[in-house]
Amino acid sequence: MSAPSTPSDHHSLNTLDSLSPEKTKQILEAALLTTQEPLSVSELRKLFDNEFSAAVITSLLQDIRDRWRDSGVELVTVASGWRFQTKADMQPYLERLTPQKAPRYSRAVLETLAIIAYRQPVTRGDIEEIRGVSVSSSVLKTLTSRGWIEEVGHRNVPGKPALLATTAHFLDDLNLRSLDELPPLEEMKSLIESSENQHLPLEQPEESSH
Amino acid sequence: MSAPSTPSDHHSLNTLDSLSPEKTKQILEAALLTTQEPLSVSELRKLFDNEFSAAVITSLLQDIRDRWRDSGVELVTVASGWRFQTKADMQPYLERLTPQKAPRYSRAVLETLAIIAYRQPVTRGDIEEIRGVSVSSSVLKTLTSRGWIEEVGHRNVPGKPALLATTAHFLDDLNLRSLDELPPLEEMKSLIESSENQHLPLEQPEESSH
Amino acid sequence: MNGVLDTVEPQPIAKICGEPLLEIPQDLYIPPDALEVFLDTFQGPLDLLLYLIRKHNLNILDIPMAELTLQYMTYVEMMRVDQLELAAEYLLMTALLIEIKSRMLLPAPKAGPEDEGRDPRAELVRRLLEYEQMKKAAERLNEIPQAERDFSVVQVWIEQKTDERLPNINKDDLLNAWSAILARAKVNRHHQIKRETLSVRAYMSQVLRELRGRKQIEFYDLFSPAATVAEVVVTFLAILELAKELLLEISQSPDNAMIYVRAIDTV
Repeated sequence: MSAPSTPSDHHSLNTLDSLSPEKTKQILEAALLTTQEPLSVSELRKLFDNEFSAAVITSLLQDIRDRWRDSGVELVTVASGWRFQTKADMQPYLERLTPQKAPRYSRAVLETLAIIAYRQPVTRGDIEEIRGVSVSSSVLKTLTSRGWIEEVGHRNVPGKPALLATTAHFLDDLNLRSLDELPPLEEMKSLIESSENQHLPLEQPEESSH
Repeated sequence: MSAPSTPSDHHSLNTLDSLSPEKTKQILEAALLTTQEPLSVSELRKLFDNEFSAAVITSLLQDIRDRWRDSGVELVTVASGWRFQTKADMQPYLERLTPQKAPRYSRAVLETLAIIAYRQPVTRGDIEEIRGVSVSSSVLKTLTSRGWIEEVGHRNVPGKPALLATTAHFLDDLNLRSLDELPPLEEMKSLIESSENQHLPLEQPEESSH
Repeated sequence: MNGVLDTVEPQPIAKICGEPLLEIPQDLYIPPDALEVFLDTFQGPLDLLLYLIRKHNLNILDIPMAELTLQYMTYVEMMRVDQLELAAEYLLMTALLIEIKSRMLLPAPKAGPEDEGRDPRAELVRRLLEYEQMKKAAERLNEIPQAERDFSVVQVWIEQKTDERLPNINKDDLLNAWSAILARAKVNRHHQIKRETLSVRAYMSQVLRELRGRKQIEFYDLFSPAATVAEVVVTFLAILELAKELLLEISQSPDNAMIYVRAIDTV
């Protein structure tokens, strides 16, 4: 938001004598505010003809992030780099400006996405095997047109089915820096044991193990 | 199946009483930062269900504008409303992020310029004679508006066609001190002569007579 | 969407004869009126089976196969009308359950060492667990803040400078342009000569027009003082051509002073 003058800067910016640290931050801020796609540090270095090291840029970005802390907008790092985005508490107000709501996905879409995200790369057949139902083309189209999944190759089996994987854009849209940041898969309660322990399956809760 | 509950669903919108001026400005700022199109005051009022008057919104916008004054981005009013935009001095840096292909002149422009440079002063008809095709007005306009050619007189023939020549600005832009520094046309002497000769159809006129 | 599985406040999954149906009946029987809701509630037969096992502690070993099969077959009949694919999937699941049941009832064959401990339910259980894990993962995924839905990405207008970038050229560009003209001129030379010849013919017409209605005209008067060298030459060529074609006659006074041009009246 506003650019209050910051206390003296610790960064050594001797490389570009003419650019004050404040001006450098202004340029970084302007670049990040104008681009919808996240910008990586190496892209941001181009702003200054690569005359600042990645460490200097990162340190300046952290300053900017701190400076924006009390605003409705925040500077975050996602898979493809740094970007400004609104904080969640702004969304209810902003929604009043745009009549059409953001997409909310059906269970079929979400389950398909989860399988692709956690099991990638997978074929459509793999997804059908796990869900036990056929995957409609519209489900895959929804995810492809959102830019969340893409074909990354073909499995070398008859029919050469396409292998699907999630994209960096998917991680960006979910504020994630890598797939490692996805929620860990839960261990499911065993089905065999619980059913083996039950003699009267439809009536007795688990506690009544003989 | 109903849409899943999402984080944003849990935010209850503050009633206006609890909206501090600071929060109100944050919301205005977030709205203006996320839309490239200018937002009119009446649109911005929708953010608060029209509960603030246009005067209040305008006054808050002026506060925001002042707060951004020292930044690389400014809040401006244009015909259709308010928008954030980069200041002109950011442009040289931002351009480095998206290096556009250097624009190039068409062959017609370059050839016309070459003829004017080497054969000046020439009429449009002369250029057409040498190039063998008509010269579009846009070609001459391109060169005139660039400040590279100008009319230096009129040939004393029917129609009084304008005589075109290159300017001092043309020499400056090509880092030349005088026209003598243009590449010599030794090997093109024959062409110049032949094109001159083509003005004067001395070559075997019999050939053409039936 | 997860309302059926984790309802805090139970919501009716259907209304049957005005009575809200809060839960899927434990006896597996689903009234025909609720079938559409039923089908929307579950993603497929795997999902339904998982629900029955988890929610009602249905023993996978003791699934009442005869009843289940009968009812699945009823659904299949009804679904055949417009959801043939889904009907097939339920049918497949029924077949799978019956197969498992029948293998459980048969005395276990003398198993080879690698078959030891193999349970006919194992594969189904593995699939159910994998599906359940992905189902949970999908729910967790949906809780992650999502661009557009839960936050907006900032994008500010870039004010373009008014002066557009102009092409730069250098001396060599001019030289190359000349080379191109040269190359083309050579190709086009024949064509250009023809053009010029036509212009000679145009001047021939012009000379004839000037002679029209006059007995004779002084040679020099055929040349405009404003004429370029080219025009002079073309006019001269036009006169010669006219003479050659016997359309006019050129004569000179005996003192070598004046040259006259006269149209030859063919009439």
